[in-house]
Amino acid sequence: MATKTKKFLLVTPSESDFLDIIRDFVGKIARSAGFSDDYVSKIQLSVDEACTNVIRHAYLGMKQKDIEIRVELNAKKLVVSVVDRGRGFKPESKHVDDMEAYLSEYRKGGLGLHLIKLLMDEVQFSIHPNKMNIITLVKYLDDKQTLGTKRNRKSILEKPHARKR
Amino acid sequence: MATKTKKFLLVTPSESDFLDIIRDFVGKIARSAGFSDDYVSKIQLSVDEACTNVIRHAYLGMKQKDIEIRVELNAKKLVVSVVDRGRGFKPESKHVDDMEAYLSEYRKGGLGLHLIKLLMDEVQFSIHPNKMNIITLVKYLDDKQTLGTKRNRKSILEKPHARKR
Amino acid sequence: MSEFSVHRKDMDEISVLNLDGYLDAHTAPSFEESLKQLVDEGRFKIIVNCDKLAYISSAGLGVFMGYIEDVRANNGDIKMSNMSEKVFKIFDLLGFPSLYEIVDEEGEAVDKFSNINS
Amino acid sequence: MSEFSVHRKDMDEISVLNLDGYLDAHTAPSFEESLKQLVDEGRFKIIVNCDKLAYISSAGLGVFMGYIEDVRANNGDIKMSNMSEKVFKIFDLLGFPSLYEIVDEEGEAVDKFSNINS
Ligand SMILES: Nc1ncnc2c1ncn2[C@@H]1O[C@H](COP(=O)(O)OP(=O)(O)O)[C@@H](O)[C@H]1O
Ligand SMILES: Nc1ncnc2c1ncn2[C@@H]1O[C@H](COP(=O)(O)OP(=O)(O)O)[C@@H](O)[C@H]1O
Repeated sequence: MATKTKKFLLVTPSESDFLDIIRDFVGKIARSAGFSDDYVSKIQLSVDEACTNVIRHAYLGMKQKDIEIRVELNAKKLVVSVVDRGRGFKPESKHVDDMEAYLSEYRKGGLGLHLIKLLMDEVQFSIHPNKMNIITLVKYLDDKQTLGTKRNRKSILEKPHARKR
Repeated sequence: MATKTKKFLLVTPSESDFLDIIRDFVGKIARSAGFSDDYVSKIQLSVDEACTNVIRHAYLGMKQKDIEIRVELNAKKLVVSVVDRGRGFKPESKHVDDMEAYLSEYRKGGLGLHLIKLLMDEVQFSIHPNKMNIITLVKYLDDKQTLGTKRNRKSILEKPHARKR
Repeated sequence: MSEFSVHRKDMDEISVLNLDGYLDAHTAPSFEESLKQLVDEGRFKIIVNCDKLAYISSAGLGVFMGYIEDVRANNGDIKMSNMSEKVFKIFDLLGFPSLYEIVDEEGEAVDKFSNINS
Repeated sequence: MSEFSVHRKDMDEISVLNLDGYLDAHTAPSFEESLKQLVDEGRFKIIVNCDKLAYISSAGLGVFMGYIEDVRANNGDIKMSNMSEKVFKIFDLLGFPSLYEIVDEEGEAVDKFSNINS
């Protein structure tokens, strides 16, 4: 793969029907960049989460709107921007600080942005309500992420797997 | 699927590396529209041929250019437009009239547009060299194409399969 | 469209939901429907067998979160089994193993429900 | 990127190329290289086994066209075998069965080459 930046664009209607097209698109590019299966999965899930947010929140469920996924790939990193032209939001107010507290509240949603932040190397927001809202996800192509080493099944939160009852 | 038209757009660099991304994209949309596997394959191959032409001919092999694939889907038909901004061509001069004569010349290329015309219901060209060249491929969603009936292995050219030597 | 299906199997008091395919925002409602059905029927001892679950996003995780409180309040539980490494990683990343029982094999989950009964 | 590979097997005078995956404009050069290698070695009795060939576009068909004349001029042939229904349809649509011998099983193609020899 040349060192020049390669650019891709995918636009679909803002409907959950097409999340698999989006995951495949991003997955194929990430794989062609040399990311290990493990990292391809992380990138796919992050992009799915960002697009699910556009479908659910940006246009309040209206289906005649678009999701735009821009991908830029070079020798160093993969950058995916998910763009909507909906109502926008305040990303800093959506932070999940304490996962333990979160789980104890049995909340049903609010995990998408948290997941994205855990899975990607960098996450940026550019919010201009009803003009253009962009979430930019960055993953670096370092050795670790392209080697495809198998991690242990050890919790990164270092807790026992089975809950005592 | 609603009767309103759904629009999709995919842009990739004009390199053959990404033909599989293009085939998957178009294939997934065609499948979601209800086309049988047989027709999904026909649509994928036609779009591959049109994009291969852009890669090989439109920009004379230059890689820093784009291929644009626009898809429109409604209850009646699937319309795929492959767009380039390259040197253009005269579609009418590229017609293969006589397949038998063609084969007897052992020519290596020149089958792409012929295949597209055989596989799709309608093919239109809009050529504006170095501005915008569009080949538009149409497939109708009638019963035949969505039922997925198995055809016979009979040659549509009605010739014996094995060549006498 | 994401491919996904749920197959239900009842064994005495226990119900097993076998998830197959991709659990995302598009398919989560179908899983939710299956869980709701069990709760409506008063069947609270639930095993979700993830053997064929290829993918899960937070929309799928949300379905588990939406029913666990209710199920436990009725002396039941949602236990998960047969998770692939890939799917487990996501549950694990979010700390779900501290809230849910995730076992290797469906049989173990059955045993755990039975031990509570005895 | 399209997945494609060619595996070669030599049996006396005959060489078999097993195609696996997607033969398109991206992967056609790899198939062309394999055919060229055979021709360079003077091996003109060629069977292309398409058992694992999932897809072919005109870029792949062009490779066959590019070598058939040369191969036949050297008393050889390119025969194809084990084609899926899907791939055969494309060859058929373009009338290739009138120019190339396409048989169901590799063994038949071997026999046909042997009959010529005897
Ligand atoms: N593209 C978007 N447009 C509008 N609001 C958004 C967008 N993305 C996220 N949000 C807001 O951020 C909140 C948190 O998102 P997330 O962490 O993915 O959880 P969930 O979608 O389950 O609520 C959402 O509930 C929504 O209010
Ligand atoms: N997008 C395009 N831009 C420029 N020329 C094109 C384009 N598409 C087709 N052509 C011209 O039409 C010819 C026939 O195309 P085709 O039937 O696909 O066969 P092949 O690509 O094998 O030559 C090409 O050789 C080329 O000259």
